[in-house]
Amino acid sequence: MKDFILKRMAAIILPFICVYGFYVILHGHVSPGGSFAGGIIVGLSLIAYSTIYGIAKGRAKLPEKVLVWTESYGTLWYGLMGMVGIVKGVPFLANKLAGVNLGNPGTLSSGGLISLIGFGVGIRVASTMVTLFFTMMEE
Amino acid sequence: MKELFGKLIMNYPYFAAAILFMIGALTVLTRSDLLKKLIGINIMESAIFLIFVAGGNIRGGVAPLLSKANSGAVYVNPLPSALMLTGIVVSVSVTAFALALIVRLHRAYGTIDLQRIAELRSEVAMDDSNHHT
Amino acid sequence: MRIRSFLLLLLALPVIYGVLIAVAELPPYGMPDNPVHNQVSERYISDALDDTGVLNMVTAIVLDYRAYDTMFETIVLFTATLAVVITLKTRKGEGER
Amino acid sequence: MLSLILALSCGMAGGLIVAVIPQTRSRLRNLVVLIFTTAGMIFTWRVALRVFAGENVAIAGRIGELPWSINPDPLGAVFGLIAATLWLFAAVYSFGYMAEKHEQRTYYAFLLISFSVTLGVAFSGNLLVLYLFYELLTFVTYPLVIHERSSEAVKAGAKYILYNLGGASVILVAIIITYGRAGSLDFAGGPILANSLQNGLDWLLLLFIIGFGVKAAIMPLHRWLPAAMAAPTPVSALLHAVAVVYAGVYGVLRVVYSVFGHELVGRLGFGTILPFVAACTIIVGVIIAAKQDVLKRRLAYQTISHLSYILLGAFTLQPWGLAGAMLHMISYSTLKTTLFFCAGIIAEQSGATKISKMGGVGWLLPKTMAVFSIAAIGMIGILPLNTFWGKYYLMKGSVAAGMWPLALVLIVSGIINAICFIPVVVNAFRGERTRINGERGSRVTLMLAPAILLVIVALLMGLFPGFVWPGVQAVVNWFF
Amino acid sequence: MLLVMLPVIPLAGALCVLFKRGRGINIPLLISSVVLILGICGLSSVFGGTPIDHGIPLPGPYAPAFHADSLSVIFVLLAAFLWVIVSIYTPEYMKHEGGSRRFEFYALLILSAVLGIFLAGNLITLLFFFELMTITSFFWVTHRWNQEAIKAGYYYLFFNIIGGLLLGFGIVLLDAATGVLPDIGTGLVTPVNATAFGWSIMLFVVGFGIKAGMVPLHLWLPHAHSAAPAPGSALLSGLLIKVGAYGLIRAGEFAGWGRELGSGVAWLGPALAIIGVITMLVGVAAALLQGDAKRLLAYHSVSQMGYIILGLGIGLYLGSDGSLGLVGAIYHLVNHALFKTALFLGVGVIYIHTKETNLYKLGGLWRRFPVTAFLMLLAVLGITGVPGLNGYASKTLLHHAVSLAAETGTIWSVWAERLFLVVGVGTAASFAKLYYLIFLRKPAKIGNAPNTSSRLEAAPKAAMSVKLRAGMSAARPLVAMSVLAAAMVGIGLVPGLFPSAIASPAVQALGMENAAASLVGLSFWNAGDLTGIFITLILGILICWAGLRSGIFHWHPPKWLTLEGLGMLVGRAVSVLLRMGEKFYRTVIKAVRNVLKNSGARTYLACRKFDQSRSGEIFGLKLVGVSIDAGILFILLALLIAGHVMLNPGFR
Amino acid sequence: MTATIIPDLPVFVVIAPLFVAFVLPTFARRMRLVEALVILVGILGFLGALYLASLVFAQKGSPLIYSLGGWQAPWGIELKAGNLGALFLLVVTGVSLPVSLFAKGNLAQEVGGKERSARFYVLYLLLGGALAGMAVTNDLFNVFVLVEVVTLSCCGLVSARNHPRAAEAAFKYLIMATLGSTLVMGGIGFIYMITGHLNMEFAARELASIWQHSPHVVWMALSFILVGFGVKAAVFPLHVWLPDAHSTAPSPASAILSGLAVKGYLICLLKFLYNVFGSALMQEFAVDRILVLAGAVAIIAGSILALSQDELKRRLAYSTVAQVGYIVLGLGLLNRQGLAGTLFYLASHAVIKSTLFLAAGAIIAATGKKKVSELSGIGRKMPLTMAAFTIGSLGLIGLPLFSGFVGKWYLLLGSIETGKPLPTVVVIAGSILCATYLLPVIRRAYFEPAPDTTNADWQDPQDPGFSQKLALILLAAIVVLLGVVPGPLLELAKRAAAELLLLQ
Repeated sequence: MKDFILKRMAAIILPFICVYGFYVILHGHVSPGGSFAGGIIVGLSLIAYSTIYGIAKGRAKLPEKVLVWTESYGTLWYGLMGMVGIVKGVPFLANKLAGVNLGNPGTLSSGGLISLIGFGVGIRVASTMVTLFFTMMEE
Repeated sequence: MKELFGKLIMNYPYFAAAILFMIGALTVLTRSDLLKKLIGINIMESAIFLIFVAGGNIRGGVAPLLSKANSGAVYVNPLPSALMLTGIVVSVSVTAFALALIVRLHRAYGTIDLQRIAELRSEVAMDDSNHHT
Repeated sequence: MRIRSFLLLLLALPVIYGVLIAVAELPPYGMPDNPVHNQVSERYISDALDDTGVLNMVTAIVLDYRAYDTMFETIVLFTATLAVVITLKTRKGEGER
Repeated sequence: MLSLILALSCGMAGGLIVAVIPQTRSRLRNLVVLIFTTAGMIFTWRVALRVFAGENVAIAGRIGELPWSINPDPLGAVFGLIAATLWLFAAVYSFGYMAEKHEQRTYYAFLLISFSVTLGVAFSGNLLVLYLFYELLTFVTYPLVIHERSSEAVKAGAKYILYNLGGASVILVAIIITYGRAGSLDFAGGPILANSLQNGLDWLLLLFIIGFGVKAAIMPLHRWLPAAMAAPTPVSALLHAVAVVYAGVYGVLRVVYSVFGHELVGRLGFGTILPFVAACTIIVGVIIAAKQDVLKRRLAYQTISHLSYILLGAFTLQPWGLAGAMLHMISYSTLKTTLFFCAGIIAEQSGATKISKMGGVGWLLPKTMAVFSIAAIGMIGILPLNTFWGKYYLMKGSVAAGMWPLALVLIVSGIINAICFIPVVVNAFRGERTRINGERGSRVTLMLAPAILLVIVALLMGLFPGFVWPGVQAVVNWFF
Repeated sequence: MLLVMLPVIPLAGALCVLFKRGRGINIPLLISSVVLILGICGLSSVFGGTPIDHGIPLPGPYAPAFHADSLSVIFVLLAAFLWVIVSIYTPEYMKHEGGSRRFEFYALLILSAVLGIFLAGNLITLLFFFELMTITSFFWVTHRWNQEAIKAGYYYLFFNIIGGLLLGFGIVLLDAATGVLPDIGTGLVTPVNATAFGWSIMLFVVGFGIKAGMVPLHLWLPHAHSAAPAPGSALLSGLLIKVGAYGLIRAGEFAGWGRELGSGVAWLGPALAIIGVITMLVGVAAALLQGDAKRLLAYHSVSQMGYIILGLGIGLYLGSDGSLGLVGAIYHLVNHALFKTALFLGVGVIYIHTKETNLYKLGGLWRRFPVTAFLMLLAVLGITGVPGLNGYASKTLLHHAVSLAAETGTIWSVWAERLFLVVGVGTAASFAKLYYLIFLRKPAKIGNAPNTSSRLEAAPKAAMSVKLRAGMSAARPLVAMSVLAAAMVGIGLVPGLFPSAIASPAVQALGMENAAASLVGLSFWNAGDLTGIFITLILGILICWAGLRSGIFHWHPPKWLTLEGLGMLVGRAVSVLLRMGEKFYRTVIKAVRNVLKNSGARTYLACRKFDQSRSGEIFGLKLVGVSIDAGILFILLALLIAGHVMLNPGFR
Repeated sequence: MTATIIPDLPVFVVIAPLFVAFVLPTFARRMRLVEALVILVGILGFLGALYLASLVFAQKGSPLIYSLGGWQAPWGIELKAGNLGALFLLVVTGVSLPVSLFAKGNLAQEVGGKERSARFYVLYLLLGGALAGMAVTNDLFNVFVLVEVVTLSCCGLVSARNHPRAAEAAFKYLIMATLGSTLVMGGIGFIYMITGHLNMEFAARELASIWQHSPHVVWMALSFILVGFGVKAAVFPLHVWLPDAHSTAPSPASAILSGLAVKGYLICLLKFLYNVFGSALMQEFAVDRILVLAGAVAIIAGSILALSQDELKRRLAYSTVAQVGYIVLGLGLLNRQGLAGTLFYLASHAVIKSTLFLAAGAIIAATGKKKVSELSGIGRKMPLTMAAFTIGSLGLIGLPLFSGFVGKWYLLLGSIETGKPLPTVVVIAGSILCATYLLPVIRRAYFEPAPDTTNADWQDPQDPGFSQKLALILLAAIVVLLGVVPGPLLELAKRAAAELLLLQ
């Protein structure tokens, strides 16, 4: 991948794609889309980066350890959010019942734990995508 | 019979899903390329997604997203969509894993054609016993 | 060959017939009085905002009402990742066993 | 209670001890075997005597909701006594026979373990325990059957396992049906099914008989027995002429008298057919036996025939018939074991296993052949030997049951038995006298002594049947 | 106590023989003498009418019991007497035959068994000794241990084992018929179940009949008696077959001597009588055709047992009037024992020196064996029933009984009387033949004899050259025979003594109250009987002459005509049947096995094929591995759906 | 702390292994810690399951209901720890603990490398958690998701062995299982479309009244689910993936796959059939007869196939096919005894098959011999391993005093109660066939002389290490224990059966 134009274009576009992905993740609860879609967009932006600039560079940006950690603790994050309910003495994965402030509907901070969970899931999906890509490409 | 066709036409998404399902099934059955098999399975899953999602639909309903534009409108059932979101992710996971296995098989046999693999394997089977230590 | 495909067709016919009957028997497409539009979906539509504080009902369901499913969904992803890794990541020198 | 537990555990404990004695320490092993067999026998006698005295010796419990109980009644005590006593003889015989043979450790370990299991069958107090030990018996005797490790033995073992497992499975079904019908499986307290509805009981009886009939070698189900003769001779003598097959017979007796009760069986359609099935086995078995050339096979088929004597007695549903069955059970076991012992000596000392090759063996092994011929006469069932008494009461029972043709069957069978064995004896003394004496050495002595002793016991029992009469009477009184 | 001791003493003797070293005292002679003396001293009191009983109280189902009444004492004394005689004779004979210790051992065992039988107090004890006798006497029969002897031994053993088994069954039936097994000597039995009782008596008749050589159960007898060594034959013929007769008398006792027979057993008298006549006839006819001295004698044993059975039958048939028959039977039994023993011993003497018993190879021996010839003559005359010898007396009694029966007018009894005479003629003829061929005719022309072989040809020559040995030992056989002859003559001269003094008390004890009375008016020396006997003798000699001339004595009846042949035919038929059965069985087993194997193999193959099929075709495309598996899945799904649609078209 | 945990126990049992699984990859190289955590969570899970079972046992009748997120039944997902759930939880935790103990021994050697074995453990824990989830879930779609987790982790476990064969087997497994789960999803879709509910109880309530209006849809749903779970649980003609997968997987994986994964699917099938459709509907649609037939065919064919295999693990794998037949047959008996027997049999088979696979794994690891015909004399060399194998075999054959017997007893009671001869005959024939394919192994191991030890090909094998021995001993002990004291577990099974059949 030594195409100069491609690299330059990517350098311009990819950050925006990435940011868009984060936007979709973060606004999953107020607009169409959601953490999965957003996470995949983020992941794709990273995959595109690696494709264009070479795997090694991509790897350098995202070392395996980071990926493993994101994945593991991203998944654990979900569980931990679920535990909030238990800590509060209500069932697992409780949101409203757990007494979390649901906030003002339509705003970014609304939905209590939902947005937090969604963020974690999004990150996780993104890292999964990248991991899958790297794993398959490295063979 | 006429009644049947009438109902079928009325339920055209389901009908389409059934056809999609069969296409997927035939693909799985008749293609010896592993990737194509995988695609066949995805088609089949899509058929099921279609049934689900179509089942939740209401003619003239709007997407289940609360907004001022939609006030007073009939929302379609959000549950199937939510379920299918999960289903799609599952499908993606399976596909990913299957792809990985295909890669692995390609590495081992140099082909992803099932028929070739079978032929290769029958050759391998001859000296299989001393393969393991 | 011909005969076999003919036989297959013969086998396929009742199946197709059966599938068609079943499909025809499904609740009519897009009708608001279908069984799926019962108190369950009604509550999702009407109370989601109160219950979860989000506008996107699908997200409400995915991440709150049925968050447990979604947790397992992420686990599926997690599993798939691990499976892929375990399938493909082999150190050199560790011979195939 | 303590005796009971000790009797049951002696074999098991001995077997385990033998299993850890090194392969080369054969003297020590023999000593252990002797001690535990003797101890087992003594405890069995103690149990049996207390049972005959009318005491209740029982242990019971539950597995889940299924009850189990070990509760010897006179029938079980008689069977236990037969087994325990003969075990000692067979063990001593084995010391001679197995000397210089391979895999002695396995052999003795399983011999002792199967001792326990056989006693378990005998002392079982309900169908479940009976089934348990019955099934176990198949497994623990399997190593003995394949002891030779030849392909023939392995095949025989497979046959053995298949037939016996099949039988046991059928029994299991029958037991379950019984349980479903009666809700109880205990032998104590009268026949289990006495108050059950009569419909379908015919088939239940048939199931039971088929199941136990496999071990008792009723005719179409007998084919494992001749095959199992691939085992070493003491095993054939003890297990396939006595312990294992008696387990089957014992099971049938249990079914007829403890599960159904003689009155109920008498009312069933199959109940009246069964004696004739047994009669067919008696005749056909002995006819086939007469055609065999290999001595052990001849003995095996003859075993098949004689087991049906016992069954016949049981199926007459008469006190006398039962008494005959018990007497035959006791007396036949002594003589058949002797015959097998002799066959073993002949095979070991002269190498002849086929009857046609036994010309002149009598000159080589005069004492053996003398013992053999006395036992052979016993097989016919005439007087100086104890088998007469069994036959006599069997005839009495069948006449009392109004089935005199069965008595004729016994007579015909006696004649064919004579045809089976007398030529063997006569042939053995054909040909030139040899100067060699094949009965020298401690090994032969160890083999010959049990045979001679058993024959003496048989003769004494023939002269004074009062020996065993209390036991027989106790059994009869228990069921009638 | 004596009753127990009598059988036990010979057993002890047998043990002595077993451990005897070298040639010492003649233990059998000693033992049998002791038995005889003890018997005479201790048991003669029973003739007074009070039987002796001795039971051994054992727990359990079986307590041995002993019983001696006058009948059994007759037999016991007879047995002991004969044993003494034969024991005198044996050592000399056995010197030539070999195996003397063996013979003596079994002789004592048999003596014990025989005494036991006669003294048995219940049927089980009787059976016990009966079987013991069967087994032990087998060793007599097979003493020579050659092909022929073993064959004879088989015949003997199998027939007698069957007899024993049938007796056992008879006992069982008797038990069933009466409820409590009656002891011996208790007399008439009143059965609860008449049918069973009848069958049990029938079985007794068959069982003892086999022992007694009753036609058609006699087949073993000629073989066995001719194969045994001479002293053995003598006792087998002289005494052991009498055990059968004894048993029949005891069976008759249960049925009821001197009474109208009960419903179950009314057939017994006529049946026995008819069988007796047939036995007489068959025996004598067969004897006439024999070329071997011992076989001839053996067949005569059959024939003479026929007399005895006839007497018993008539005794039973006539009820209270039948005492003549019974007395005659017992009388004849004793007499037959005497002369048949003498005859066998005589033939034995000849055999010792010539090694030959074929009549046609002997001849003119009276010169070499004058004493033997004389003693044999006495015995021959005795058996043919010449007045002045014992045979005449008993036959006369029997003849009277038969005539008495004939007066009832039933066809069988009339024919019995006629045939009685015919048999007498036949007896005379056959013994004329025997005596003529052995002693009187010119020394044998070799080559005249039928069935000659080179070995046998040489034998007589060598035998002739044997010199009569001098010394005491050689004289012992003659002493033995002389004693017998003396007894015969004695009885012949005082024919009335035995019936009135000994037989009639015995018979009375059995239930024939008027036995003594019926003998009162009887005269043995009446003209009718005497002329009859002479006519018989003359006819017999004529027939003998005619037979020897015409060679009819060499006639061998076709196989199917003889009983033995018939038996063989039946045996062959049975064996063919068995073989067919076996074939059928094998076929069935094979078929079952094949079906199982095939179906098992099919299933197995189908399963394996299903499992291993990794390629197939659909729509022209080759399917491999996963495709096939998926195909199965879809086909199954399709089948489920299609099946449902088919089965429930209008479900709702 | 306990006060808060107890009401949440049903969910804790599920998520505890999952949580551990999430964090394991981050310290994949520290094997000791990984193993310790796995075993710890195994013990905790087992204790939790025990406690839960005791709670359920004490409560008699009313199950523990747990509404996730506080959303009541028709809206949210509901966990229901009833008798059935408690039973299966016990089985899952009880079997997976010894298996993980066993895995500790030579897993790295078997899968090749520490990291790989850490990942193996992750998959293992995920599988365990998902199976536990299956035990308690009461929601249709949740079942689907769990099934997917199980499927993926199973395939992952199979492909953990680094061998093209394993990849191939995993691929086949994956394709077949995905087809199956697609069908299952379709079936769930049909049910959802005609009932509008995803909660099992609500769906069942709706279905009871609505099925007559759309019987064909119900039938479609039924057949989709039957075939879908059929292929996952390897019911006979659909078993084709199983022998490859189970015989090529690393031994602990084989054990857990044969012992538990298949059972999880069967439990799901059971829940669908009894909790959603209900026994009345099953009878109406002749599902019971189909099940009995399928079970019968599976028993016979599976046994025959097992008989024909020479490779030990393949033989055991086919034996699983046959044993699944028993359970499927039992599901079709539709009576209390039969169902209780089936459930108990399921439990006992889980234990027994794990024992057998582990023993086989130990033998293969020690000797490198995979074939039955090569195992002569191994009983003398590895006494404990073979003893465990023997106990397992006898249990599988159904000898009294071993757990298999109790299951078979009730299964037979049930089949006799149906009054039809087929199930009885087949169950009996199956156990005889079982003897014919397992006993030769034992005979060879004990009663045939070992080949010459000087032969370089045959390194003197020994019993495995302590933890593996402990695992084998534990499992064998459970086999015997369940045979001798089946009491509580049997009682649970009986109550579960009554509950499923709506009896009191």
